[in-house]
Amino acid sequence: MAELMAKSPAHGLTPVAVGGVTLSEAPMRPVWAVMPWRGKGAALSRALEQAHGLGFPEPGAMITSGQLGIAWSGLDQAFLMGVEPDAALAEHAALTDQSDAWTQLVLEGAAVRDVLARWVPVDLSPAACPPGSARRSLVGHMSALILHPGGDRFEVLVFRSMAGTAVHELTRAMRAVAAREAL
Amino acid sequence: MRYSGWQVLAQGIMGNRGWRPAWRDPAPKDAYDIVIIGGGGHGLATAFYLAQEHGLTNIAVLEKGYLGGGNIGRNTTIVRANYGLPGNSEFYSHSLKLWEGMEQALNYNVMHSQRGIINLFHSDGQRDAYARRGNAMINQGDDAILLDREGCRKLLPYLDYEQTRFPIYGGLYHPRGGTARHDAVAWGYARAADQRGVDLIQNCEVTGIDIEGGVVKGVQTSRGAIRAKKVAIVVAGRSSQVAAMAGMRLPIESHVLQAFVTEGLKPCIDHVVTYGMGHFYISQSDKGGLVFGGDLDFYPSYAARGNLPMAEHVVEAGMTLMPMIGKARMLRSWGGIMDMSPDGSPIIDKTHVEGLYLNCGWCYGGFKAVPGSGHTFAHLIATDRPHEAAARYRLDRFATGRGLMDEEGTGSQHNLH
Amino acid sequence: MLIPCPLCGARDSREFTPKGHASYLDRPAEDAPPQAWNDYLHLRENPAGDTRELWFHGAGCGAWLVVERNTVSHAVTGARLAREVRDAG
Amino acid sequence: MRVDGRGLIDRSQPVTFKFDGRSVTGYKGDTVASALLGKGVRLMARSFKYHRPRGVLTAGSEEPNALLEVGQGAAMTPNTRATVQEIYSGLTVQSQNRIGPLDRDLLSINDALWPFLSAGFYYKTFMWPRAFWEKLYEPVIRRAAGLGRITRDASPERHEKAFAFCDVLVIGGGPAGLMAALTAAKGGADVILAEETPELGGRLLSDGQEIDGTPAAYWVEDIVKELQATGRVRVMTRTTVTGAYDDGSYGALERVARHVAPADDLPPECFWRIRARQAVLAAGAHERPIAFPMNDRPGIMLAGAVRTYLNRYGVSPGRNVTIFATNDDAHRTAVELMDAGVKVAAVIDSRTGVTAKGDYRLIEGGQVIGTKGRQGLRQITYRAGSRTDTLITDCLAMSGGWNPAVHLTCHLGARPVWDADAKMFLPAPGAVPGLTPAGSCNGAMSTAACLSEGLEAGKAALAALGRPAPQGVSLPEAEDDPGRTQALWYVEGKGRAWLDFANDVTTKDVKLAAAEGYASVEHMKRYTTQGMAPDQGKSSNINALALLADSTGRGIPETGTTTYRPPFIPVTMGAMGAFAEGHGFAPERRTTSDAAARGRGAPMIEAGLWFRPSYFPAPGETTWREACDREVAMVRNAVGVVDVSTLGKIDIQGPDAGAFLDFVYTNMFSTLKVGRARYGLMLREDGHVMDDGTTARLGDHHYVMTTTTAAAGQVMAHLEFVAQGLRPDLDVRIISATEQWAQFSVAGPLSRELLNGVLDQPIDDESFPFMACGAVKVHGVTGRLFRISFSGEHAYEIAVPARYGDALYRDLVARAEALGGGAYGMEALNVLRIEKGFITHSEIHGRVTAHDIGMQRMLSQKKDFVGKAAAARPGLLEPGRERLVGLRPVEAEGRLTAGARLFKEGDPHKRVLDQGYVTSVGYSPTLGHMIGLGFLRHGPECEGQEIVMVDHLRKVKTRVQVVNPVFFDPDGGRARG
Repeated sequence: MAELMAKSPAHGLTPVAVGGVTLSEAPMRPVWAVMPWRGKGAALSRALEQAHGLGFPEPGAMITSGQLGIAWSGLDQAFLMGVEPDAALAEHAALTDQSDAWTQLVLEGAAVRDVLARWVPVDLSPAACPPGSARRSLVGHMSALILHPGGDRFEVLVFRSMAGTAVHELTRAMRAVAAREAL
Repeated sequence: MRYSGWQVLAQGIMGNRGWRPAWRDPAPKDAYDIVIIGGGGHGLATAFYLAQEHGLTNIAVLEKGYLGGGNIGRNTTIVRANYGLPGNSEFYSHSLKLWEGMEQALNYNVMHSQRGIINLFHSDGQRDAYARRGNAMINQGDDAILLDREGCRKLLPYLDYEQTRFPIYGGLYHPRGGTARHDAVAWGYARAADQRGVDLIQNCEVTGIDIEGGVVKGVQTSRGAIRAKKVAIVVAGRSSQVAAMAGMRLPIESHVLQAFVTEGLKPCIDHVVTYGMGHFYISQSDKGGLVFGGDLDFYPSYAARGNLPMAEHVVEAGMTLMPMIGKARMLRSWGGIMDMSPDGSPIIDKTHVEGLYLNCGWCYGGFKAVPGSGHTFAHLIATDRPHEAAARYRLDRFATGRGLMDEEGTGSQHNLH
Repeated sequence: MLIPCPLCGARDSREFTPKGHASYLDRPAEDAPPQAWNDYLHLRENPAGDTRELWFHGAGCGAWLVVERNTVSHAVTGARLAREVRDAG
Repeated sequence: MRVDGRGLIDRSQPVTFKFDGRSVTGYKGDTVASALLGKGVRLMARSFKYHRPRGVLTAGSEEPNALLEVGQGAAMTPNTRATVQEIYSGLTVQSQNRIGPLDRDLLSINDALWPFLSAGFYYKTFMWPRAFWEKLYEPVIRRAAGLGRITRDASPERHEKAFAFCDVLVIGGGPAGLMAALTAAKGGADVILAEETPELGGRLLSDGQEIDGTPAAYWVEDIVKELQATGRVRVMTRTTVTGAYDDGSYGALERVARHVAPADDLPPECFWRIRARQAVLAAGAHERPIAFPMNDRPGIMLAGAVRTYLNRYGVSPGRNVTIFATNDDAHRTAVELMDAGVKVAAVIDSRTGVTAKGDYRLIEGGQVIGTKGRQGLRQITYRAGSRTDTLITDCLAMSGGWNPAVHLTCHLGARPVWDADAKMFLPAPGAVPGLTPAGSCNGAMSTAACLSEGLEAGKAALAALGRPAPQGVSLPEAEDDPGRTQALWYVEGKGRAWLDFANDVTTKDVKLAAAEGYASVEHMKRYTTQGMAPDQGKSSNINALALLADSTGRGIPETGTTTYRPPFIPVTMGAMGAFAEGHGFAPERRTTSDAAARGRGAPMIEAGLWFRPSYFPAPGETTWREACDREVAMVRNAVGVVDVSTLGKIDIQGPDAGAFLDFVYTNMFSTLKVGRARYGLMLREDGHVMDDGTTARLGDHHYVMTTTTAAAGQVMAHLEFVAQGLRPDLDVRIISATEQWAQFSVAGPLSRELLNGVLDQPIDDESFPFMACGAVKVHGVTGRLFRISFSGEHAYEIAVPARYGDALYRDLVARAEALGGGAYGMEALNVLRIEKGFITHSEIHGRVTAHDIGMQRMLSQKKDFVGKAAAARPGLLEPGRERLVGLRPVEAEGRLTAGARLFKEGDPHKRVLDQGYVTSVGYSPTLGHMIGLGFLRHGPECEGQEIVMVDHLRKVKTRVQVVNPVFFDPDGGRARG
């Protein structure tokens, strides 16, 4: 039987490195939307804790544990990342596979906040966006989930179909920031 | 005093000392046959046509600020008759014809410039929708030409035909469309109405409408009570507040629409151009500024100012369509208060109060309607019968669903604009 | 303009779409008389002053909000989840 | 001329640039204006209307006269202030708005015609004959008007935009701004300090003053170090805050690299969106000219500007300077010039009882009443008491006092307040929430007062942030004499006296406006164009409204100001619209099959933000029609493959999912069996059709809805509104799954044969009947299969996780080709669906009802649903409405066009007789003629009739027959079979 080759959304577009900032695509991993049923938030959090060692995150937050993470991604919604959800969760939450729906772009480097400031209308300074933050916002005109695990690293999730635009726009910002630094 | 080239020459030689006021500054009388609330373009035009067409001159126009201080003085000056739906089609056709004789009728140069409007389209589906509209325009007796890409290139060589995000398939060209000098329209109607005996009363705010037994009796104002046999409300963005004085709730929401102008440039845009993939329209004023605008900010507002996101969006649309404008600088931005109706089309109708007439709902398209609105509203006020060109602008069409005119097809409810 | 999203905090209005007066939450019953539906769909107070309106945080958390705002000053004085406004009756 | 020992320019670095083709050498740190003045060049521009020779009036961004074109070719930028543009090696600038050389502009003929070009003259003439306006008058006026040029090419410049956030935004880096920033930062706030010029210091760099006993420039250096030491201050020089918006939002324009030669990747300008919790406005003040007769000659400039040229650039604008002033401040100019060794002819002060501040000739109670010098000032005439005399002078430094730069405080609609004592408009209290004005923009006219107000504003900002005032910020000592100013707005006399230099508005124009009844300040502005030029009247509005007040017998406060609106300085459109040029205007969405489709030579067309293949050209085909016809036949006879991933797919889950769908669709979904799909119709609440599509039930509590590509976003927002706003009682969760799945339609009689080659478990009619759906394994990958058809053929949609999309698409197409089929595109898809009478947004264009498209039976009577009540309005149910029909040409070769109108045979083609219109057309290779869908009054009742289709635009007139919209396989046997 033929085998279907998998392709990541930003296949062939990354990595890009300009002036101390690098843009790469994280390896594909399971991403599942976990959406608690009415009144089941607490129960879900316990079940998540039990099954995966992670609770349900507060709005704007991300919880990580080793290779696993769960990031708040909207009203009554979080993305469980790095693992297929335990079947027991279905009792407490709607589950939808989003593993292929997003490109996960990783920006790293000292000027990473300057690069993102070209496109993102939320404050990503360390004071406003501490390690462990998850922000739903825009990257230019694209809806995005922006994760900040810590340091000078940000993970930007945008829809798969827009991977090309996202890489292009972030690269342009990286170039402009680097050119300014050289001024 | 009649205006003419000779007059300009003669006055110039005599040191320009002989010019007379363009209008009087009368004190309000105790009573009028007709009181028009609102000294904007529509109100002034209504007064003029009542005098001109119906011989009614015992009229006061009450303006809470200065004449022409509302949307007539803050729009992007586009004049056109390129609507596709019955109701709008005949009305704007009628209005454009009045534009074409306006300067002679008013003896005032409003600089009506029929430089042509091109509505660009960017897909087969848009082309077909514009063709439907253009064919309706021709059936109405107006002019329309369907341009292909090469046709556009000839008229608009500065558009980006190669890199722009949504390629230019062509455009619907309306040669009789164009622009006019907006303030001059207000001033021209004001002067001509004044010359015919209409009292134009500035700094006079209406604070109440007197109604007895379902019949209008007059208005209360910041300058005293004024009796009137008929009262007409033509107050655009303030329609809800004034109508509330007569106990009415209107199908109107007031929104802000921004407009923009650049510093003066030598001629570079010779037509009015509209973009089909995001609201953006632009023309160049005779003075040289690029005058442009876009869509509503979408939140209701009486502040006559907007915010950056829509301003940026409008400029962005300009940048992808005609990147040359990136070299110009935005000089000024401002906002107008739009009386948005549910279906995007206006209302010219009687009300439940005898002798009280309503003209509102012009949304973001009231400028080109000024002569048509004044003319047909005057007809309604004078004869108590709707003018045939405005007969579909009924207040009850939302309740009945008959004759909705949702040109954009986005829905005839407020939250879908 | 900033909209104080109860979930995301104060956010630039560019992340939101305003969607008309909050009375749009008060949908009449199926069998309500036509006048009630006309009121609901078309007639508006359209206040020049304080108002309550719907904003959709479409480029954010996806919540529909009821925002208290002044249409003259643009001052925003509060925002709640539309769902909670409904639940509170 | 250059003055030794003065200025902040770097004299060790000469810089050569070109002005009107001539090489000019200045120094690093010079502006074009200072460099030209340094070489004795006074003539830099021509005025807007009269084309009078002009030099600089100011030394800042408010310059009304010296506007230049910078650069050449496609990158040329017009209307650039010579007073702002810094010089660099290789810079090319040229004067503008002239015909011929600058010193012999042919359009200066206008200056001789001035008596006929008075305010608003054009409203009174050019009306006859009517047709001449567009043909003659307007073109002539347009060519004469305007300022600089832009070429019609795109600029190669790539600007940028960015967002910034801070606790305190300090606008202006003069004494008040520096103190405010220092105080706020030392109090623990994160500060952005935005300064328009390249250096912090403001007027401290222009005026020879001392602070704490040291020259002010040294004090500035110390403060800047102190600011940096806090680690909390982001200094943004060359940055002008251009607008105040709601809730602490500000726009700002940074000239990132306008002072250096262009380089790749380096944005020339950046438009900032700054969000500040608090702000301090320390924007300073603009000096006011005096409108005396013939006050516009090159060499006549503001007294404060003369000091700036002297102390900042080491340039004296004249060798023999006269000062004409109404106030003490301008006397400093004389003192400074003399200190620098420049000759001062006299100080003419309009006041009496004034003492000279130095050893210069003081003429008290004097007014300048005339000037001479066509291309540059040579002589002035003044009157003092009863005496009239002349002075030879090449520079007249004038000062009518200072106007606080209140502009930003007015951007939210507040009006400034007139201070009758100080004779200035001041910011209204609380004008912009969170913004505190400080310094001379707030009327503080001494350095000490500016420093003090800055400190206090910094504290106020901290207090508003809930922070205590910091220790260790002390108020420095400085000059504390605000001086006295006499109100002198204009001087009567022979000849024109300019108010608005940029728009050539004179005192006569304002008087004329008042005489003609244009007496409101807004009428005056609009009638005369006062204040509407690129400088927006920064130096002229107050004089003009004072004159209007006098002319109408009102006071200044009753007259009021016009409205100050953003932007404070003109903003480069390329910066405000940065990133949008070319493809940047909107994201591009690409399907997983995009590369494969392009690889097959398919032209891609936009479908919303997506790209989809139009058709797949085969060898030998020369037109799209050939490809389209072949692809249609392929689907009808074998099997075709098309990517349908762009359609919206929405996961709807929950115990109440069925009830939810019943509410958003007109028809029932709670009764749908698991493993089945159903067509659904969705209305807006106004009773018109919003969208349609199939929804499949994957489990008891799990549906997946399909929307059209065009309406996917709208439907998603709508469902969220219903779930959160209208029916929060329902337990349902919604999420878009559009991007998760690559979904392909496999259509045609051989579709099942093809699929059984890729499915791990083969299917048949029994396991997978028409409208069935379910999970499948595709080459071992878990996917979904739906037996639905948009072509009328036996068809499926097969979905796999998007990572496999590219591979599966290539595999499906290859297998289709092996079966005599292949890939098909949008053109064929469109023909196939028209043959079946299936609608798209060409038909459901927003104004149609279910009744109009023949789906009134889908409006369930058993339940409430969105749009039900409004759809029952009588106007939406009238039989005479335009309703969906099929159209076929009476003659087989007859042409149909979408957008054409329909008429009864014999009727004139008038709007009142219009019967409807055509929405979709295509050539049906299956039927051998064109087919179309359209809307016709009374619709289906007219089936069988012959009518006329008229397309004026494409010059097509065709007799057509009204038919059922389903042209092909009307009983649907092929799809079910």
